[in-house]
Amino acid sequence: MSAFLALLKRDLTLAVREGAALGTALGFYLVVVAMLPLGLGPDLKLLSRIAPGILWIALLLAALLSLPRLFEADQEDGSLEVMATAPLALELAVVAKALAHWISTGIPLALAAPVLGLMLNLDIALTPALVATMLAGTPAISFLGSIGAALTLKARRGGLLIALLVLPLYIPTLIFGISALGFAGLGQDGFTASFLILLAISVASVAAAPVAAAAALRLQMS
Amino acid sequence: MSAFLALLKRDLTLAVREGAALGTALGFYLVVVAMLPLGLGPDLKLLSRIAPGILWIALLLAALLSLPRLFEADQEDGSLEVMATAPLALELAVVAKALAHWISTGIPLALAAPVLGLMLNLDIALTPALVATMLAGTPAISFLGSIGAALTLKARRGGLLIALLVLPLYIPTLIFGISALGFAGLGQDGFTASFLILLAISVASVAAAPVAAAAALRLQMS
Amino acid sequence: MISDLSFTAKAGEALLVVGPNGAGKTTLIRTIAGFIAPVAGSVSLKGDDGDRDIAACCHYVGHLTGVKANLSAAENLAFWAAYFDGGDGNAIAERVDDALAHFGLLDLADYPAGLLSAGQKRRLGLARLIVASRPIWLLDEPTVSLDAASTELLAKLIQQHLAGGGLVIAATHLPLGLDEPVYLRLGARTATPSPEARP
Amino acid sequence: MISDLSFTAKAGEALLVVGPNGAGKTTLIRTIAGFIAPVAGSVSLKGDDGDRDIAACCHYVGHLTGVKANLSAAENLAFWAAYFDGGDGNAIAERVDDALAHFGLLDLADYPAGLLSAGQKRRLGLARLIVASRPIWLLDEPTVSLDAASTELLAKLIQQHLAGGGLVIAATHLPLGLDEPVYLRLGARTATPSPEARP
Amino acid sequence: MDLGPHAAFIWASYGAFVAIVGLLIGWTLFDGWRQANALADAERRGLKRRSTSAPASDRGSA
Amino acid sequence: MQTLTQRLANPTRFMELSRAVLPWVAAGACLLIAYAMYLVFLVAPPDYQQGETVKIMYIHLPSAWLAMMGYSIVAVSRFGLLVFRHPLADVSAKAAAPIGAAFTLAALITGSLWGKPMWGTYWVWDARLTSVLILFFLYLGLIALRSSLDDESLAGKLTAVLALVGVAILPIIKFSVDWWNTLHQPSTGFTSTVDPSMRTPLLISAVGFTLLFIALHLKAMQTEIVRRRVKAMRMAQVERDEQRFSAGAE
Ligand code: HEM
Ligand SMILES: Nc1ncnc2c1ncn2[C@@H]1O[C@H](COP(=O)(O)OP(=O)(O)OP(=O)(O)O)[C@@H](O)[C@H]1O
Ligand SMILES: Nc1ncnc2c1ncn2[C@@H]1O[C@H](COP(=O)(O)OP(=O)(O)OP(=O)(O)O)[C@@H](O)[C@H]1O
Ligand SMILES: [Mg+2]
Ligand SMILES: [Mg+2]
Repeated sequence: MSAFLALLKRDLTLAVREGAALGTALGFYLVVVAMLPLGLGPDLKLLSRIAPGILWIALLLAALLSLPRLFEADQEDGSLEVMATAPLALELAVVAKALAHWISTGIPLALAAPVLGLMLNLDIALTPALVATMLAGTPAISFLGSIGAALTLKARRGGLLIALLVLPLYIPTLIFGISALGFAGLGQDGFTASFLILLAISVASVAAAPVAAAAALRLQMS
Repeated sequence: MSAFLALLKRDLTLAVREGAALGTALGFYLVVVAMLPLGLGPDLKLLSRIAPGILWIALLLAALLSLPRLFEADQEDGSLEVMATAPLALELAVVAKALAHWISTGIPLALAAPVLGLMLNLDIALTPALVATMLAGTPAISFLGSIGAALTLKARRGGLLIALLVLPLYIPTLIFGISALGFAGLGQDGFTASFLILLAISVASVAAAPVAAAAALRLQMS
Repeated sequence: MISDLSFTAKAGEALLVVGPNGAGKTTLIRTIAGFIAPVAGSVSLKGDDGDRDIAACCHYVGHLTGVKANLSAAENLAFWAAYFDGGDGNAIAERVDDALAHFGLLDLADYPAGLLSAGQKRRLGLARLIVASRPIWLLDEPTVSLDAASTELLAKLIQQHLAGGGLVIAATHLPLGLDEPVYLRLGARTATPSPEARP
Repeated sequence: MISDLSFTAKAGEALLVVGPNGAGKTTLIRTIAGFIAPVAGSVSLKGDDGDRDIAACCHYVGHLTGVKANLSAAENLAFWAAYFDGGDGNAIAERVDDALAHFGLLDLADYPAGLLSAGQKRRLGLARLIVASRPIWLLDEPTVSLDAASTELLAKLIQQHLAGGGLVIAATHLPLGLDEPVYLRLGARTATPSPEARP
Repeated sequence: MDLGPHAAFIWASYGAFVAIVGLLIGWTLFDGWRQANALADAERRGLKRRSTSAPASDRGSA
Repeated sequence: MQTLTQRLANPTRFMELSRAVLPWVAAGACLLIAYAMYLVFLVAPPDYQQGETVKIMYIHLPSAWLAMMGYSIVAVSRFGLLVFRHPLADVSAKAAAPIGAAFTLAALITGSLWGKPMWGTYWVWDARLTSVLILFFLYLGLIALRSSLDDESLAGKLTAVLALVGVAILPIIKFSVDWWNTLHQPSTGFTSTVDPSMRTPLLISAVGFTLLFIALHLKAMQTEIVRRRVKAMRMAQVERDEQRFSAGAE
């Protein structure tokens, strides 16, 4: 087994055994989505209109708040330093870890979205489009987020700070994710274009973010 | 100077000197409020309609995410244990600390709300009502939040877990805060009633939360 | 856990708790301070005016210093003075100056405590014993990271406190220059600590 | 900071870095491992096939064990084996078993590592040296929290490694039972560490 | 000066601009002044220390 | 022989030079800004389309330009820190961030106050406005990250990584109006085609505020250098005190 796969497998195993992390993220997603109708009143038309936006933003927040632990655990027990002396480039290690975060948090959150959509009276016909855009967009969330997680490894106030650093980077994903759903809802054919842009953003962040994150990690080891 | 005032003054001094904490919370508030219109599309009517809800929910999140540090700093440097052996009851110490949190975070966030309201095209005439309800409601946020902060003092994943524990407790505040604004917006006279309920919730949490938080702190010292 | 332990300490007396690592010295002192509820048994304080709550008239100095990096050394002490005993600003400032002087920190009074060295921070933490007067001092390894000079200062302080009728219970390996300390020896635990116990 | 230091270590040689606390032993080893960029000077490795990147052919064992509480002892080692050297499952399982056996952890192979005691965790961390073979070992106080028997196991391992032509650079106070170790003595710093320096 | 129907917006934007830039300038000057004071204080202490090179603490009771 | 940059990179040398230059820059800024305001309010004509609201342009445009210039300074300094390890580069970047953030805020506020009469709303979510807002967030992030780390040199390097990640925003702001169809004025080479009666005050105002930016930046850099010196001296004092104290006991 290659080093990359070994790390991916280890992080996924840990995510399964420490299931609480995913549970907390899903719980947070649920609570935030549930609060909005409370805040906005039970106007079903209004709710279904803003549902895509709300599902996306709550998903961003839930994924975001699970990011601080991405490198922290490995730093606390010393694994991170050992990894830095291994043949696998730290950049690739970051890719493996961010990928594991996507699989263990991004995908479950994306799959939970349609269920929560029901609470917001989201058109059921939109479900495939919703899940597809979220699956295409969440890699960007995990990978861009890895930059924030790496930068704030030694900072106090982890959670809030990561959010402030990373949310601006999420804005393109958010905009195209929601616009894709908007097109899908109106039956217009802009959907494919938006969806492809979303994919492109994800691919670009998979390529670029690990470099920045690995640089930040290295700086903090010295 | 009484012990209570001494603690209040110390926490406020620290909040001023470590101004970054407030800055981060305000920045997060701004970012989250700015993201919602991005997500919902630039329909100004829609925005101004849901603005109160958005301002409230984003404020809840911003205040919430600044809570993990409430007792953490005092625990890390040992102050918390020393306080527990001082004449001032730990309950009152919690009151002083939560009060300091309200003054240093709750009030600035409440005052920032009308400015952010402009971005959401909120009716300017609503500003006094907005600020008044938020000032009346934010004590509940700080005090109920202190329970979450105390409970998660030794847990990893502080941010997400606190949010999950405390957000449900915030729901009454949220509902009455927004309904007060709804009445104010329509010029109906339900405003006073909602506002008074909001005040009552705050008073009740100021009275009850410190007992729970202090108990949680004591348990974690042994 | 510690069991079968019973002792009395009188005013003016220093009780030095000694024993190997893991013997339960820290546990004992934290129990007296009231952080840990004893599984069986009790801690009681007999005063002239009936029994009093022990935690409310003791100073506890543990492994951490309780010093805020963003307050100046004087502000740190002034806070604890006000927090423990109250009093008006002038009286507090005087007590703070005394305490800083005793530990040789007067020159650094206005510096942020975060700038101080580990030893100076530790001394600042100990200066709390002076700014507010309490009859009972519970000290857990108070000499850790203190150099010889500071240890001497602390010993002098403890002697003064004892002479004034105070009571000191300290976990320490040094005799602290006391005339006739009472030793309380805790034995080593037979079993090794369970792996979960974080030191 | 350390300055004016120059040394060469040859294959088959053990270099023991000694010196008082704060002398810079940890700093030196971390510099060799590539974590800290030297302010001036360089670390170079001369191989048969030209110069190679030193960090890529060394094992670094620091103060932390790199052990995951929620993986079993065997899983922990299997991960590091695959991470360092790859190879198919059977070969890895064999190497893991060897390593566990050497450190007497075979019975605990399937226990979650979180349940092990501090010393056992430490041994598990050291077993990493066996599961993947690298010519250079950088050890920072490897004997901390090891009992006599385990220290001996480690010493034996180091001797084998040296006999096989490996190179060991270790910060330690014990001679590790080596025949003729080369000592590198670092002096104490004259100035006390700056207050910002967190150990 | 007649600024037309939208005078309020012009004044408001100039007002906001002056406020922001004014605060920025004020803060920059204040911070400079504060640090200069701190430097003067630190230098004074340094001088005093060098002149009175007494071995023992002058005020500490060691 | 030292190169010019090496000489400038020496903090003491920088202090001397900047002390000599700063008054002139500040005076130039004051004069040009005063002259520009005179032209704007007493000479320049109203626009035939926008009427008097075009007066907002004379502060909106310089703010917008300086917002971007500020970020460029931060990014270039940060790059200099990572690659050349100039200590002054860190000082420069740290000093520039709050100034850039202030001008970004000014651009946002003057822009939205212009938007209300021109577009009928304070804010629309179009590409240009949104990208400037993101720039503001980036500034906030830089400042927040910087201030949450105690270790000064680590903070400098980490902010460098963030600043370089964020550089992509500059071309987006610049070209957003060309790439996407938006409400905001496209960049039609406005500054060269417009009537001189409006161009002259705009240029003078832009140069004046740029000088102001430079003056503030120099002053903030000086302050930062002094702050570091104070910290070093205090740490030395702490150390001396510690040694004196231990010596006094023997
Ligand atoms: C909050 C709202 C606004 C923001 C953030 C904003 C931002 C900017 C920025 C960054 C530039 C510089 C672009 C460059 O140098 O290429 C610019 C230029 C400009 N803005 Fe705005 N703007 C806003 C609102 C407005 C409004 C309401 C108007 C007038 C209707 C306006 C008119 C202009 C003009 C005429 C230019 C010069 C374009 C050129 O270079 O040809 N802006 N704005
Ligand atoms: N939270 C805990 N749960 C279970 N056991 C604990 C806990 N905390 C401490 N112990 C165990 O209780 C015993 C007493 O520990 P204590 O810290 O009191 O020892 P000590 O005498 O202070 O040792 P040292 O000299 O190392 O400070 C130890 O064996 C320790 O492992
Ligand atoms: N990040 C840092 N910044 C500045 N100084 C540091 C830093 N880390 C360590 N130091 C200082 O460098 C010196 C060398 O420290 P190092 O940890 O290498 O010592 P050591 O020989 O390993 O000591 P020990 O025996 O206690 O492990 C110490 O004085 C320490 O305070
Ligand atoms: Mg102990
Ligand atoms: Mg060391």
